[in-house]
Amino acid sequence: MRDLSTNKENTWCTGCGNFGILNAVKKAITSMNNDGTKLADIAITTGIGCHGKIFDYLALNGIYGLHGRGTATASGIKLANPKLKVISFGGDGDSLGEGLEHTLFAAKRNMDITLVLHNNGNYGLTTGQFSPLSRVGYKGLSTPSGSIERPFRPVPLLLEAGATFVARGFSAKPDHLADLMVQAVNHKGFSFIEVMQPCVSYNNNYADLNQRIKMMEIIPQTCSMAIELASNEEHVYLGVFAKHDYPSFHEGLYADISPLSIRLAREERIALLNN
Amino acid sequence: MRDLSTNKENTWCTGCGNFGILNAVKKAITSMNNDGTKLADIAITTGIGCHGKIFDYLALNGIYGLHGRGTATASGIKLANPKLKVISFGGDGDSLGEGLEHTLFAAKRNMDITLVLHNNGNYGLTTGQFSPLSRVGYKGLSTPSGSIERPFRPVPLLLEAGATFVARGFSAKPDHLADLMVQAVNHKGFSFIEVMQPCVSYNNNYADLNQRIKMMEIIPQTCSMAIELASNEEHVYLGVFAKHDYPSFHEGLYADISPLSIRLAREERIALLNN
Amino acid sequence: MVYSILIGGKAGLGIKKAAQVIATTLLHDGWHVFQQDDYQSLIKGGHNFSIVSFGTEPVNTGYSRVNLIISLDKRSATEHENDLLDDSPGCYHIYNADDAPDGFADKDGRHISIPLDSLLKQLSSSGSVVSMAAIAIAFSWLGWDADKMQNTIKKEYKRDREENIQYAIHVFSIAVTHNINSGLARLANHSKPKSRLLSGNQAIALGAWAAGLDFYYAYPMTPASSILHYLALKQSTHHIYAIHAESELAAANMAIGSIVAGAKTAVGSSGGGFALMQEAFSLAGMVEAPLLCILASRPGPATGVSTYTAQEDLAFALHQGHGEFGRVVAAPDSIERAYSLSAELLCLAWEYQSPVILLSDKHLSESSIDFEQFSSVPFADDYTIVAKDNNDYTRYSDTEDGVSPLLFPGSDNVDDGTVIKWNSHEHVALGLRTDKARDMIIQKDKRNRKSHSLHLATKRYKRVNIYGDRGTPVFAYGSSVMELLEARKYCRKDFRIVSLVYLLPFPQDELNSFASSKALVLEHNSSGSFATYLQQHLSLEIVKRILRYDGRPFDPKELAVLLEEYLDA
Amino acid sequence: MVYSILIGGKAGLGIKKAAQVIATTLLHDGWHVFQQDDYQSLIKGGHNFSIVSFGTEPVNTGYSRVNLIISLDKRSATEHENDLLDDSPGCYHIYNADDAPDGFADKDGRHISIPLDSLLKQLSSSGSVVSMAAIAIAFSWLGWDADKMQNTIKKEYKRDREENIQYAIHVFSIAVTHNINSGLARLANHSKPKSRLLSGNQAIALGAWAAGLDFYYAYPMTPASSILHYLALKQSTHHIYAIHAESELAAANMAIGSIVAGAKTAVGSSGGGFALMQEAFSLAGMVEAPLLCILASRPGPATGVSTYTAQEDLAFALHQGHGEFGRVVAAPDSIERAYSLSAELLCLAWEYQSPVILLSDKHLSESSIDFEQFSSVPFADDYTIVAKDNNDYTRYSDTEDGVSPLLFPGSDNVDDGTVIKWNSHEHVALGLRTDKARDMIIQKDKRNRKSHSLHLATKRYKRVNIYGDRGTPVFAYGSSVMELLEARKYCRKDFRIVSLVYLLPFPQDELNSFASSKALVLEHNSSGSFATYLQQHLSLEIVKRILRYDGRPFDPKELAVLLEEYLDA
Ligand SMILES: Cc1ncc(C[n+]2csc(CCOP(=O)(O)OP(=O)(O)O)c2C)c(N)n1
Ligand SMILES: Cc1ncc(C[n+]2csc(CCOP(=O)(O)OP(=O)(O)O)c2C)c(N)n1
Ligand code: SF4
Ligand code: SF4
Ligand SMILES: [Mg+2]
Ligand SMILES: [Mg+2]
Repeated sequence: MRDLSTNKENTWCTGCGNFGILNAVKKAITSMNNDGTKLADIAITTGIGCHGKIFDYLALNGIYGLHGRGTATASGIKLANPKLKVISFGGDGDSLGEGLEHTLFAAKRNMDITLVLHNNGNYGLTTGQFSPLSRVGYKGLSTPSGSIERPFRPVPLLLEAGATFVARGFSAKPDHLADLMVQAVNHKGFSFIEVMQPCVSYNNNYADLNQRIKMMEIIPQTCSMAIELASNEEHVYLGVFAKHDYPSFHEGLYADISPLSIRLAREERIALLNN
Repeated sequence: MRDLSTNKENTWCTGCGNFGILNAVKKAITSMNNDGTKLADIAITTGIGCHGKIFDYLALNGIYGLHGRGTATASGIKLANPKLKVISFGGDGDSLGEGLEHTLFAAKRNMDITLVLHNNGNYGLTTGQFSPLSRVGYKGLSTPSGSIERPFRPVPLLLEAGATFVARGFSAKPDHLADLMVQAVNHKGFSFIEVMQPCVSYNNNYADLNQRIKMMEIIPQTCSMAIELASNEEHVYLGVFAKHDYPSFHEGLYADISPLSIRLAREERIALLNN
Repeated sequence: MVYSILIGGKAGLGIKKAAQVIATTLLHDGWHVFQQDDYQSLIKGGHNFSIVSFGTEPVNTGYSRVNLIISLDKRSATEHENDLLDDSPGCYHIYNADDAPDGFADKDGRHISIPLDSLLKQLSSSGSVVSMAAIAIAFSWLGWDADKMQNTIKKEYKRDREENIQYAIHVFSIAVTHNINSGLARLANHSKPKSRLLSGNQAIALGAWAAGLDFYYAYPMTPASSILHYLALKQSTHHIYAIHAESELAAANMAIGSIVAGAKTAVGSSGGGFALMQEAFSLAGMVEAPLLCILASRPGPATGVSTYTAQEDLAFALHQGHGEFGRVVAAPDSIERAYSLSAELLCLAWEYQSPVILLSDKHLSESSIDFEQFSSVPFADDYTIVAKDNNDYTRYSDTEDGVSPLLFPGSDNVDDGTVIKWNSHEHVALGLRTDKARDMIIQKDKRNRKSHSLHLATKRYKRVNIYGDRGTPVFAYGSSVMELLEARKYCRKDFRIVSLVYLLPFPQDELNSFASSKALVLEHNSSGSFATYLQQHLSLEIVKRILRYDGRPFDPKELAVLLEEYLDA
Repeated sequence: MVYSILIGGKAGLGIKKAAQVIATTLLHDGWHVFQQDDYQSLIKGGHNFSIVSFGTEPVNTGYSRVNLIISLDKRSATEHENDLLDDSPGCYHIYNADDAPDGFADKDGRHISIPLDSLLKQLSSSGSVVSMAAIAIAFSWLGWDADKMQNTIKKEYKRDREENIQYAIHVFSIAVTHNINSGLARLANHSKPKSRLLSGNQAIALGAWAAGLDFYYAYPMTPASSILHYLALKQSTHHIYAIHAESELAAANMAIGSIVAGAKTAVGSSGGGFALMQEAFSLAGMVEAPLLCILASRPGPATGVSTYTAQEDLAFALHQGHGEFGRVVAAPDSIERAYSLSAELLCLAWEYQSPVILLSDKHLSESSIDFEQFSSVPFADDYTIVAKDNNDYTRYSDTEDGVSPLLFPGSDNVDDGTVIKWNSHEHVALGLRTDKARDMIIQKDKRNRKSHSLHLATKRYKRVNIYGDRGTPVFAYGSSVMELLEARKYCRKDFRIVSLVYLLPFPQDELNSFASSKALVLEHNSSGSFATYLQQHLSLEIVKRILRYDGRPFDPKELAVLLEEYLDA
């Protein structure tokens, strides 16, 4: 397989959790490629934020779109060409703030794409403001006396919205994360991975996370068990919280047809119109 | 108390559930007024849709804003003058489609406003397209072969987002609904009422609802019980699903100060600047 | 001669449909027709009315003073009491005796009442078929027979067929006794059974589709919604996918995603929804996405007046989206032109990888005409066959005309060596982000050259229509041109209609000859933004800006009177 | 004479802060200063640099060719190697011996290396205080003593105080041995301890606040974010509430909600975020909400180049929002003017219940100058005292100047009999929705009259600044004016700077005298949108459009050379 790197200078802070995510992606893609997925059949989308820079560091097709709209562009790509494996990288500000609506609707539709959420608990790129996942009391430039909003709980929220594959990984466990990514991408339907990602500059929770993580060996049997584990205050559970089968949106729309492959030709169109 | 009606011609379809909601609002306001709430201290906001027309039929202060932004304008009103009781009327397309983000963030912040969701399972005003709450298979003009999306579950979704008062009423039970409204408005924090509202033109589920409704006498003890009741397939439970205490956003922001009442005068401002 | 029928009554009674049935029957008989619908933002009740105007020549807009009024309720009888033409014979106002205004009576033998509701009750019907009365009355007035009426109803109405027919026959027979036959002869040898009624939005939808459209993303908003509805219906036959997204922001960003994957894609909305697409519109400019945007206007600002017409969004369309990037803005001046223009714009978008805007308005989008034949229109290249070895491919290669070759992930000519990267940041040729001064200049220059190429390319199409060959030029665009065309039939003074179909780039070549002329301008807004735009490019002496901003189209004869006044001035 | 110090190195080292400390010390000594910061969209690493230019006269923009360069790393040494002025004595490039480019050596006695990292390691520090070296070197170059340096560091840095000082003293002593004293004398009797460093965004924030601002809603976006950050810090002292909303759409709609409740409210963003506010901006037009919008531009389209400067959004600002409604667009041409303009705009917005746009750009918003005294600025009426009996109150009463009285729910002068209704639909005076033709005309006319009143009212402020009294007019707005003012110091040919502070309404009266003149135009974009706008209103003969679109401000001397060339042409 060819190199997945680009010649773009990496501008993440030394020690940033994004490096681990990048590694995991490369591992996951390599493994999928070994299993027969062509690189040409992968497309990525990103939001804007530190997380979004992963676009520039991956020699993969795709679009570095607008802040918050990554799952929308990903959905559009998938619908036009269902053969593509579409992976969207989002930030917590990006996918659960500005773009919350698209994230939840992609889940609701069971759109067959994967959202990798870089949960660093703040807006890294714009200098550390609080995010929808920041804890109460988080001090950032827009909340100098501490945030007064409770964070969303991404795993339960996405489950409630309709995601059919929900998992959590940790940027410091790239092998585990890579494995989750492969599972997520191969899952038919909307897959969501919350990645716990320390931000060394504004929210360095590496040590804390490292000590609180706990691996789940099996998928919790019920949704309420999944929610309980996901929102456990003591431990940060990693692994797959839920996975179930449900038809994905594009199948509902056009079954196993690939829309661009059955396009009518110019003359056919005019003929049909005048019919 | 003065009349709450306006001289605006009512243009809801005969038999529309919105009439019941309007009645309930008038009852609720009357009761609150009897209990000492001044009409001058109430403000309403609405989205755009059949539900939004309630704005024109109520002689109450407020703003008939943009489609989907009702909770955002309501939040802005509340923050500027916390003395006001702010009630927002939203449609299912409005508050859970176009404006989903604002709805969930108002809940997350525990903004001290009330959202009355007119759940008629479709976009009434724009001629019956499917909505985020339409069932799979719903046929509307944009989904002529039936919707392929699963509906959101508003009660669990709002609970997950952080609403501290969550209830469900029925437009055909205006007394019960009025009572829920009074409770909701008096609740300190974000209160949400899903109102089951038949749309006689596009989604006439009156008979079905009427037969499936079941009153809850008490608030379910746990959140998971609440969710189970709210999403019960057989019965449509009415009543309060959850109510808990949590500081509301404006209290977190400025405690019990009223921001406009402590405005600095012109000279004070210049003096402070040159200090 | 043009004749008009107006049907008025409550929303929810099927008035528009009845008018469509009448219009369709007329056009099959060889008449040219124009149907326009005046409705409010409500589902049942209120007051709606539809007008069908028809003649032996093409009819370009509807008439509000008419030959036949059918009032299904009291409100209609009152509102339209004065809308009967008084200079023509055979004009009647048939109103509902059971729901008539107090003291409303047949003053002059032209106001005739029929007890439409009680007739209906006699048949113990549900009441939803009262619009059949309109069909019956119109057929009787047109001198058509009951058989034709029965066949028509059978063909056009699937539900309550028997009830409908029974009621219609009943009303028809009463109408006949009133002897309201207009005396209009059936057109000899002009039967056009292949003709069909086509609305502006259908024309827009089909034009884009004929040029290769694959996907349409939208969130419903009047008066653009019917594009979504129409295309959604065509999925299985036309292989077009119309997606109702969670919001306009979603629609526009999903659309750009589909374009990245190689699909011909359009979005559509009215002003408010289009305002929500502006960040994505700017994205299309930066990533060079050929996004066809349909902007169907209604009176603004904000929610405005949802079901009426206006031309308030010209400046908005010309300057939308933050930052600098090229675009084309064009407005069809007829329903036929909407079809071809929509195709042209999709092609321009793809050839020059740029966003384009088709600007319409409620009057054009939602009115209908007779339409016979879909002409062959330009077809957008699918760009799937490019150089074989794509391993050095760069999305934004710096070319002379500014157009960089397109490749799509997952398509047959793309292999694992190719990397296709689109980027909303300023970027280098490969599509990676940059903030370097030199790179910024290269790509901005490239895009500017492309925009120039795009603008030049518009010259291959008919950008300006000039109707007439003498007299003062009257400038207009969009549905205002339709009004002028129809008004010209009644104007004793010569004038030329100068219709700008392409608005951006400004069609300077075609218009230079008008420099320094005295001119009139007609538009549906209160600021005269089109006149201002014209004056920025042409040194016109605008004698009068005819501005209408009450949401209603002009009656052509009324407009003719106005024009004569100003042409004399 | 103007002198400049450049500090370059990796992001995250505190370079901007070090420059601020130097600038602040300079201004307390009586110097006029200008600080500008060039940084990338990253948090640590990359290459940032800050420039402090100072002189005895006001300095209007920074210089990129400088007297002292302090390079903290290799990249800075390379990038700025040629940025040293060669025509002035006492110019030095001090670079880090431990992180220097290969073969980089002191060619001419002006490039001097100090082992900044190893000195730091000797003190076994964390390394985050390397920017202290910049302060030490600058102080030494400025001829200031170690005591002053110690006191300054003590005052300005809260953390790692001891380490900082120890390191600074170390570096200072080495710098002194290199004898790099610039020979700049301390300004006699010009000490201005009350002077402070003020950025454009701070000026904007404080101007609006001085005029009565209560709430600010935003979603962070460079280069507007620092308004949010700054105001958030001021909550307890200034009683201003700065809310970071979930999106720009939320911010704008929340803002309008707060206005409905009577709060003076502003929003701010850059182009992409402002694009997302467009539906709400149009809402402000319809409901007549006095919304102050701050639009701080960066290169576009789309995400563009997030941390650099541009003036690409003029047409966007002028024509934003669907539908027709009045507005004011104005751009400060200096940081001082940003303060007063922001106040003026808030007042105009409230007096005429209209949205207004303050257009800025990264260079103006994020650069800083010395600022001594906050002048008294206009103050926005709080409209709480209106007629006693408000029971006949109608929100949109039809008045001669188009301005309808305001009342706010919950305020003291409002009782239960009052009904205050704002409406995004077209409405009647009471604020109830309408779709009637007559009502539409009434309210549109009212709003148009109001817009006219608003436009007239702008005349009470200084809409145009003309600097100089002879020579070719050079037109500009925003930070381009700052560049011209500084360039004028070096230009041997006379020219006048014509600075449009108010852009909409076009300040025709003030500019008529320039009709038919030859002129130059300077702006930071590639399309010349400002020049185009000027030509739409004035028959100028534009000899040259000086367009820069690489995101960087001009060096004033470089610009002077360009100007001379074009002034000669
Ligand atoms: C419409 C819009 N608003 C604001 C911004 C500015 N912006 C860029 S990234 C960002 C937030 C980043 O936070 P997050 O999504 O959590 O990403 P992170 O940097 O933490 O990875 C913001 C507000 C933007 N690019 N576009
Ligand atoms: C930005 C925007 N997009 C679209 C519309 C058109 N629109 C008006 S109401 C509506 C949907 C109404 O559905 P819902 O919110 O469920 O209200 P209902 O009519 O069912 O009460 C839409 C799409 C609009 N007014 N604004
Ligand atoms: S700011 Fe945080 S998230 Fe961004 S690159 Fe640095 S460490 Fe990573
Ligand atoms: S369309 Fe439905 S929701 Fe709207 S007024 Fe009619 S019945 Fe009510
Ligand atoms: Mg983040
Ligand atoms: Mg609804």
